[in-house]
Amino acid sequence: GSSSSDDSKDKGVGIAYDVGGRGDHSFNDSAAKGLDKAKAEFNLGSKELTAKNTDTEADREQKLNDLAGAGYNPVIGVGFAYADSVKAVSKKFPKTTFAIVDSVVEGANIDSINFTEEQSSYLAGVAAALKTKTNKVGFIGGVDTTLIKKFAAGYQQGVKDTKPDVSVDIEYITQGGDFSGFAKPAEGKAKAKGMLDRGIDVIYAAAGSSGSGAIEAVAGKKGTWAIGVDGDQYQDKGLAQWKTAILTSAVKNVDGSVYDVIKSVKDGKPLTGTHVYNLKAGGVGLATSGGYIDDIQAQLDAAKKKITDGTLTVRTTPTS
Amino acid sequence: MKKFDKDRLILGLAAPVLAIVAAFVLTALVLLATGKEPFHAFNVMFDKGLTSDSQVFILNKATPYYLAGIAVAIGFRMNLFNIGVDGQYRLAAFFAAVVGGAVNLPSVIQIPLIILTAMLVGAMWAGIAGVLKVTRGVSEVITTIMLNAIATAVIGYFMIPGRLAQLHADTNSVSTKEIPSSGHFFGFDMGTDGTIWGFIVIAVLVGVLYWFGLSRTRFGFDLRTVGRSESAAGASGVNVKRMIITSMLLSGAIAGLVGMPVLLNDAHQFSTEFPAGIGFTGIAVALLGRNHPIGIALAALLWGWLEIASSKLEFEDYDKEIVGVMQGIIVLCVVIAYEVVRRYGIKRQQQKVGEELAAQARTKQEAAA
Amino acid sequence: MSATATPGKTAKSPAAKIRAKLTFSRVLLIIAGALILISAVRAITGANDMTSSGQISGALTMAVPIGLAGLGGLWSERAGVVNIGLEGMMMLGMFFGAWAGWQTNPWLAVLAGILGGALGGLIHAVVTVTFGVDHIVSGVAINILALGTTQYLAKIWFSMGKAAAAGGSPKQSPPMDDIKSFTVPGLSDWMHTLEGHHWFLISDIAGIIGGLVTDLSSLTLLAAALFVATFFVLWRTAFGLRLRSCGENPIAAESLGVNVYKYKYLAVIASGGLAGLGGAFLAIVPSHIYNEGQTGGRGYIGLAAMIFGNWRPGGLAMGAGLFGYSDSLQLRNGGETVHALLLALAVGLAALAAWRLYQKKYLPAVVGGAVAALLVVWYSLTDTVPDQLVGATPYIVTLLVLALASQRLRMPAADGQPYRKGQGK
Amino acid sequence: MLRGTVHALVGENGAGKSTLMKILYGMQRPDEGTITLDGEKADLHTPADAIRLGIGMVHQHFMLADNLTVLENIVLGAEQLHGIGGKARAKIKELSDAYGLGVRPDLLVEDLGVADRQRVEILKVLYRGARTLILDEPTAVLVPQEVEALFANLRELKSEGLTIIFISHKLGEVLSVADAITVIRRGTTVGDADPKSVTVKQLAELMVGSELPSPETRESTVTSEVLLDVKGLKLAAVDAEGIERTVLGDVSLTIHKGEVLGIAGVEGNGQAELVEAIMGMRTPDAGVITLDGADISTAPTRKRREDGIGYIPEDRHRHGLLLEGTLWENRILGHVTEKPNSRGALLDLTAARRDTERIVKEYDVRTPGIEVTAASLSGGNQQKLIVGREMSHLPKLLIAAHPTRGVDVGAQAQIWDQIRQARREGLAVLLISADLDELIGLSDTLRVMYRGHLVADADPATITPEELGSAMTGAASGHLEHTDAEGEDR
Ligand SMILES: Nc1ncnc2c1ncn2[C@@H]1O[C@H](COP(=O)(O)OP(=O)(O)OP(=O)(O)O)[C@@H](O)[C@H]1O
Ligand SMILES: Nc1ncnc2c1ncn2[C@@H]1O[C@H](COP(=O)(O)OP(=O)(O)OP(=O)(O)O)[C@@H](O)[C@H]1O
Ligand SMILES: [Mg+2]
Ligand SMILES: [Mg+2]
Repeated sequence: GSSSSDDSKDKGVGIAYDVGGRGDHSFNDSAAKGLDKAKAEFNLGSKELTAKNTDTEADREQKLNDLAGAGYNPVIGVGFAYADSVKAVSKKFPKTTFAIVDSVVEGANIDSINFTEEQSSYLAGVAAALKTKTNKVGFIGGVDTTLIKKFAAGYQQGVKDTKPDVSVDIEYITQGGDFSGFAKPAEGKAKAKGMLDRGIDVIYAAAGSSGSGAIEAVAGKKGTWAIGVDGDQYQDKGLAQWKTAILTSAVKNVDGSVYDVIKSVKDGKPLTGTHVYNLKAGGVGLATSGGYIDDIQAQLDAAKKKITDGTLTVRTTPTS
Repeated sequence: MKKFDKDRLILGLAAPVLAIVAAFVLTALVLLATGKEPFHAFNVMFDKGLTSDSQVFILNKATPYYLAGIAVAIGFRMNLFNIGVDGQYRLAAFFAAVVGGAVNLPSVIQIPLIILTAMLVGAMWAGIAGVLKVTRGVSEVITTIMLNAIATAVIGYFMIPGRLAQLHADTNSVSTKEIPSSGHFFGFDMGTDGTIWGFIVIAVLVGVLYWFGLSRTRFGFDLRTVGRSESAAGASGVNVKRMIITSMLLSGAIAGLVGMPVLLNDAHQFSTEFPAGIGFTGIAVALLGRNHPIGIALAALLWGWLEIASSKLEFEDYDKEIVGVMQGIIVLCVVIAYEVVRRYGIKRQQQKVGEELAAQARTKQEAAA
Repeated sequence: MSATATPGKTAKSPAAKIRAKLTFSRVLLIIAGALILISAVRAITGANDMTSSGQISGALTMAVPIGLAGLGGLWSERAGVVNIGLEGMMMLGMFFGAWAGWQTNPWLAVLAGILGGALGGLIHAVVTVTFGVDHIVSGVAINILALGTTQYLAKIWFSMGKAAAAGGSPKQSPPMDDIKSFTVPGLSDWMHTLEGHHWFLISDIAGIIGGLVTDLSSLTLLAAALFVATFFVLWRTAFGLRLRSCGENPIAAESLGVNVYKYKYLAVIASGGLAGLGGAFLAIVPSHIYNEGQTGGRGYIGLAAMIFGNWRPGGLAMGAGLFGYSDSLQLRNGGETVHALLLALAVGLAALAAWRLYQKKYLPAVVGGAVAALLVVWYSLTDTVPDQLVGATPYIVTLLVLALASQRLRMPAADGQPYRKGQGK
Repeated sequence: MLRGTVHALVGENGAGKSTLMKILYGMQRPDEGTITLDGEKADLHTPADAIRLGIGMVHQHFMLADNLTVLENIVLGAEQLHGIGGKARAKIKELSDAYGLGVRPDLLVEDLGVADRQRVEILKVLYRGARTLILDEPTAVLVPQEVEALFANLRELKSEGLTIIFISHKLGEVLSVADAITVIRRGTTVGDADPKSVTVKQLAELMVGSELPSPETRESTVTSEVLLDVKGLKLAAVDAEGIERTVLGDVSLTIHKGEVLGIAGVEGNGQAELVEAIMGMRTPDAGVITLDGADISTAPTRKRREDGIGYIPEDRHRHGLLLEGTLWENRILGHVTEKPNSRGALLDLTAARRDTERIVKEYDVRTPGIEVTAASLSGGNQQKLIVGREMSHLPKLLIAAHPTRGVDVGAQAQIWDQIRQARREGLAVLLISADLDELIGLSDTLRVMYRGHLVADADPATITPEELGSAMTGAASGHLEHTDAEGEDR
């Protein structure tokens, strides 16, 4: 049986990724990056587990249970799917620090890590509005989840606030419960091509690996731009062929947040409660690799200032 | 004549045992070929995969697999391939969750209401395939595959805050309204090992009914007749078309139950995280269990064990994907072994019958002489 | 083999032999009719994407893997072996294609993809032909095995070492180079100009031709060639005759000295190779990578397309085209175009209903008419079709088409039946 | 066996004739023994080997692919000779004309009648230049006139120096066409016979080791009570191409209690469909079926069975048995709602098993027990089980389609006895058979079916198979009178 004892020696970091896991070129990868940094710095051990599509609540609890039970601390659940299981398991291991990304979970030993994706997306929208020549921009979401809608909403608002006459098309690759939309590059490409054919010349894709298809399509048409997501996709080796089409990326520093929580446990002052990694705190932002947005940096800074000083609140659901 | 029975039993057991042994050998070879140590891996699977908390996990996993296996097996018994159990149970669980979340009645009404809704929805979705097959001659294999995809779309359409779902701002998840506690199913508390879902009782009941219905009732006889020979069934007086629709409805109704253990014992709501793909597991489980209620149970447990074993393997730094390879090899080996054993059995019986008849004839002749 | 035992048919008089066959000219007529209908609907609704070159080109890209999978199904089923393992064989093709592709070049990816799929075909042949296991059972098992194997190997081969450095992960391979694609220089631009005018019929035809001559991948050309070659090989050569005889009456074939096992093996291996090529196409042309789950049920859709096409290459091409079209449609503009198509569908159904009425088949006529009326009502009350439904368009179309057409279809007589050498009476 | 002769092979059902020929044709491998052809030891592994050695075989059951053309069926496997195109077509025309076979290469085989198919089979063999022809029961489905035409073809072939091995159960035919006869029993040769000196009776005794039973009915038991009345039954079928054709055109018939109504007809003229319509397995377009005064036109098959129709199907493997089911399961088949098989909605397995034991004993089903699968029984024993099952429910009407097909003479006699016995007790029988002797011998009334119509009737007491045969080909209709002028019968 599992022992609920917390006294086994500290073995390092336990991390449970969402479907996709390390190497998804997206936010799981970003979490992995934070883990790697902390491991190198503090010379820690670690154990990484990854969810499957067919996983149930029981599987997720089992994973966290195994990690905590084996003495890993902190135990990090990457992705909102782990919300309930973190809540359940954290009670069994009061001395272990748990972290949950993209969700808010109450608990004395839980660090809830949240990002204001809508804020970075807003900046992406500003950049798009300033760069479009056809006054048509597009957004491709992998799946129409609440989280992805946050990206869409910020982007839409950023565009409209900058240039009200620019139209924003928001489309998703799959709907509802079908999460395959995050892993369909061919479909992402077809969707992007459809947008390009309609005269859209800036496309922001928040679609996991489907986004690479969209970026490729954009790279195939002169004078159009793609905006990446999560990590700095200009630096992504898998996208090196098309990186000159990547205007910027709306970065979400999951790595930083993961690093923070590991460090806090290492320092003996574990983080708990809700932590919002926002624009102000550098939790989200725009990547500047490639230098394609250097010319509009002033406008971007102005927008950023409005958000960080609180004069502008970005919506989290798109208006239709 | 008991002799033939015993032979059958031995032959029946020979196949899966043979297949599982072959699967382990092949898996070991794969592991070796990819530079991993197989014996430690098996050790982990058996040691860590069979601890008491793992046992609870396995039982809970196996419950929906079992129901899915039975749903598929009803079709198989009729020579119908209900590949659509997946769509049927998801759609059923969704609408059952909606209904369960919308009302708050005493448990004795609330729970049956939810279960019946699920069975009804599952049956209707499967029924479409049945009707299309009977009236338009469309292969159920194709229709059920299409219906799986369409079920996803239907759920997607309604799983939008404001339609039949709501948003949890905290956790960023979308789900149906939570089912009130009167709609929660009982469980067996195993202390630190967890809770065994009470729905396992229903699953066992379904298994018993499946066995009894098929082997002891007129209806079951008719159903098996159609599965063995449609033409003979027609000539014997079975309305084959009606039987196809009936069994599709039944299969769908049982499929409707697949999502219930998770819904009533665990999640209490249908969210985007609701497990998908159990219908396909059901196909493997039914094939493995040879459509026999006990066989399916063993297969479901085997599958549950492989799943827990996969996470234990991952913990020991093996690639948990090896379990997928293993599952594939097991199914492939099992279907081959069954067929080989079946043919061998028939041939052997024919030979034996021939020998016995010859012996009888000889003794008769001798007696006459 | 009682099926061959007695001819259960009444001898027909020669006069009864005028067949309502789908001749080439008839097919052309139907295509022309559909084109005019679509053009008209496009002109009325202004849903210009219906026949835009982008839409057509996208449809082609989506259709090719489906068509290749279907072609695989055709080879196999013409030899009497049902192949529901196409999906798994596509996975293998995609995986091995990408594996070879990122390390070498796309043409070796093509080869590796074909070989990978053929390996799946070989397994299916061993299980169904040699061991005599039910074809669907074997196919399902192969799909499970292919999924497990590709996931495991991807984890080992793509997420470590050099592959990881080149952008690989457990779910993805590192990208490979582009394969050559063609654009017919003058024609493409001219068509594009014509298309821009949105003239009735002319712009539609220009859009279609434009879509077919712009940015055409060499693999698409290869796929087209394979369709022609399949027709030629299966219907115009001795080899093809023998292969088809194994699907129609293997015992008769055996009695004439045809090695049925050999042909079944060859057909099923070829089937796997074609499906593998379809999978490799996915990895090479639209995405440059192996991506877990990217086959997305195309193997099954290919099978449906083949049934829709009545087990013939021409029909299959139309079926695959239809699925590719609706796939591309839902990916491009979604709602509005599908919305416009509702009108086209309504008109088509109404015409069909009228034809049924003329034939004095009242029930189908009434049902068809009623559905058409409903569609018109739906069309006029809404502006767009919900995204979720648009996503399901290819599947709904498949169901509708099969429900309408299935009774005119004729599969090979011994398709899916077990065959043992020497079992004939 | 000598070149340029017709050598007949006779023997009981299951004696091993077909098996021997399959070995000769390379389709099965012998355990031991040798085959010598033209002085050389022949090693036959596959039909391809046999074909190469000039052996051709027309199988007992047609070996044709319905959905391929005649040409494709013929050239299949022999494409290296003349290709699959124009040259092959010309060659087929040439052969067809030379032997007067009248084969048209571009028709689909499914559009051909039985006799045409038979000719395609022969042409297939000739096309390969076979010098040794094996014909396994080629006449089973032919009417006498067609048999004559076939024999004319055979004599022609013989005169060209071909060797023909001819298998038939119709001993008269054998004597008329064969130059030499070999009799086999239980897989071994029991003797040779000279067709010039041996009689049918002697030959039969040689075959079975006992006297040949006759299906003759002794006394009439026909009553005046109508049991089955079929009026105006019509059925049209639409084939794959959407062409509508008549399968049953206005069929009416009446069977009284204690009467056996025999229907003669070449297979495929609607007999099977008539039976299926009466059984409720097919829905006719028009017509009324009355059983013992009750209209059962729309009743489902099960109801009709419960009301007292027993059914011995033409194809026992397709319609009569669950091959992989045990004997007792097969005993339940078709009577699952009746005693002793079930009580209410539940099966009564004990009673069903017990009754199966009884049937096995009473009907002399040779089996070691009732737990074995039906597939492991020989054809005759399977048929006895079916007969026993149907008779156990005391039917009012028995529909017997080819009840003795593929059954050896011993079992044949037994089945005939049972039918006669039940008929005496008031059973009405609808008998369909291709065996004209059986038909004439058992029936009280005879009708002839041709192209979906009952075109003629005859008195079984006087009619000869030849006369019946002419009506079966459509050459005669109305009431058939026996004329002594026809000359002596074989
Ligand atoms: N033109 C020809 N003339 C004479 N004999 C030929 C000719 N072509 C082939 N053969 C011989 O006929 C035999 C059968 O050839 P066939 O083409 O049927 O073989 P195969 O295709 O390899 O076998 P199968 O297809 O039956 O498995 C072989 O022995 C071959 O050598
Ligand atoms: N390989 C085999 N091993 C054992 N028994 C066999 C084998 N093949 C056939 N038999 C049996 O041998 C017997 C001979 O069958 P065969 O078909 O040759 O008879 P037949 O003389 O042609 O009879 P019929 O007149 O019915 O055509 C049958 O009982 C058959 O089941
Ligand atoms: Mg025989
Ligand atoms: Mg025979």
